[in-house]
Amino acid sequence: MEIYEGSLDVKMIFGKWLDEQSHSNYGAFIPFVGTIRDEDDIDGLSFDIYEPILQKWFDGWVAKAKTQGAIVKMAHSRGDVAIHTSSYISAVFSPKRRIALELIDEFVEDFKANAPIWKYDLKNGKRIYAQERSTPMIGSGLLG
Amino acid sequence: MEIYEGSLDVKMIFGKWLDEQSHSNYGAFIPFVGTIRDEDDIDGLSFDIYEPILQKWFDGWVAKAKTQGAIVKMAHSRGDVAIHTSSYISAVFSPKRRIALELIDEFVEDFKANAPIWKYDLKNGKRIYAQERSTPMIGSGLLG
Amino acid sequence: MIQVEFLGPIGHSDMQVEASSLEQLSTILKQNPIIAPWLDKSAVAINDEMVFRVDTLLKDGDRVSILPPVCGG
Amino acid sequence: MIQVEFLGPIGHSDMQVEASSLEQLSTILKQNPIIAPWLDKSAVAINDEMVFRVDTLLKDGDRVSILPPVCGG
Repeated sequence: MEIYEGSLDVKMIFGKWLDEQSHSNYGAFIPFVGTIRDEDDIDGLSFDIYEPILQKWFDGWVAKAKTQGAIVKMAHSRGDVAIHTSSYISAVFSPKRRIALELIDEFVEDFKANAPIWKYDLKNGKRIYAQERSTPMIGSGLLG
Repeated sequence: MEIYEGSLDVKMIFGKWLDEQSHSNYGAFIPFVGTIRDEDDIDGLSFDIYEPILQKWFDGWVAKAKTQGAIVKMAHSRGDVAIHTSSYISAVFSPKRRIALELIDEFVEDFKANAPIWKYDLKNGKRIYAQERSTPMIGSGLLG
Repeated sequence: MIQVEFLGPIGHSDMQVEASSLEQLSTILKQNPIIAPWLDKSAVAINDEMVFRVDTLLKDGDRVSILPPVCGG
Repeated sequence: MIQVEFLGPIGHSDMQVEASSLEQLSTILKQNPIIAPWLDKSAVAINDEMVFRVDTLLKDGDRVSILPPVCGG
């Protein structure tokens, strides 16, 4: 798991992961690259991350992928990220394509729902919590 | 659609596609990279491609993706490709992640079943048709 | 004493609280007008482990994190 | 006259054939011991368009491709 300040250097990260696994004998490699869209007049997005729980969430996925002979990777931005640049990459390497296609889908969806990361719109110099696009984590409401 | 002689330069192709779409406002980019595994004592794989029908197959996918606001890309090797190098990359760019995750899965599976490409094992200096891993295309058996 | 921290957009500094269970902590936090509206939609971790039962006990020195709705990516 | 080409691993050079439908072409190709075993599992294109009906008619100058089982990637 890799956390970077600001926009991700997508080519560098992609190349690094490829090189790391160049002789691991995985037949399928599927990265998912998330890029900030120019919409709603934003200048970009900004992210808070709570790293200790993100690391545990990620470690759970490493263990889950391992049971299928696969590995997962993840990189995410902290702080401000301009439109048309990337804030998120996750990836699956696996021996066979079917497992890779299924894992990347589950991994990305679970990430959106349960990774402890908070998103803010950057607009007119303000940092506005993206409340309506945010999802309560599993088990929310315990103290409500 | 891009056909290359021998192994794909994965980083170059990935970087080129990223650069081409750097301001297209797609929020999700998912490449699928297929790499030759070291198995069954092969030295590599070799591919024949029938390009006119592959191009039509691909054009059909371009049109299908367009109806969902997405685009697809594809690169494949012709001829010999050594183990631990890549012979196939396909990719989807789309505004939103859900469409991208679904399209890459369908696109890759349809490619495996219906792209007019023939695979051979390279083994002890011989080029042996990978008969048992090959799939009859849709509509096969018309003349049988 | 336990420490309570409010993550992401909640915008409240850490609190030191006397509470021996999450139920007690809930009662205390509901009295704070900045924090109360977040409780229905926030998840809870104790010492960085997610917890799912309100009858979970707290011990001196525990650190409780309140995690509001997330949106990574 | 039509031209028939055998793609990928079939390993047979192109043929010139007199046939006015795929049915006729099928009858001719079944007589060739190299080609016959592939017919059950091969798809067919006429002038690079996939076809799905054996009653498809052929006209002079058509080019028929025989596509054996594929495995890209």
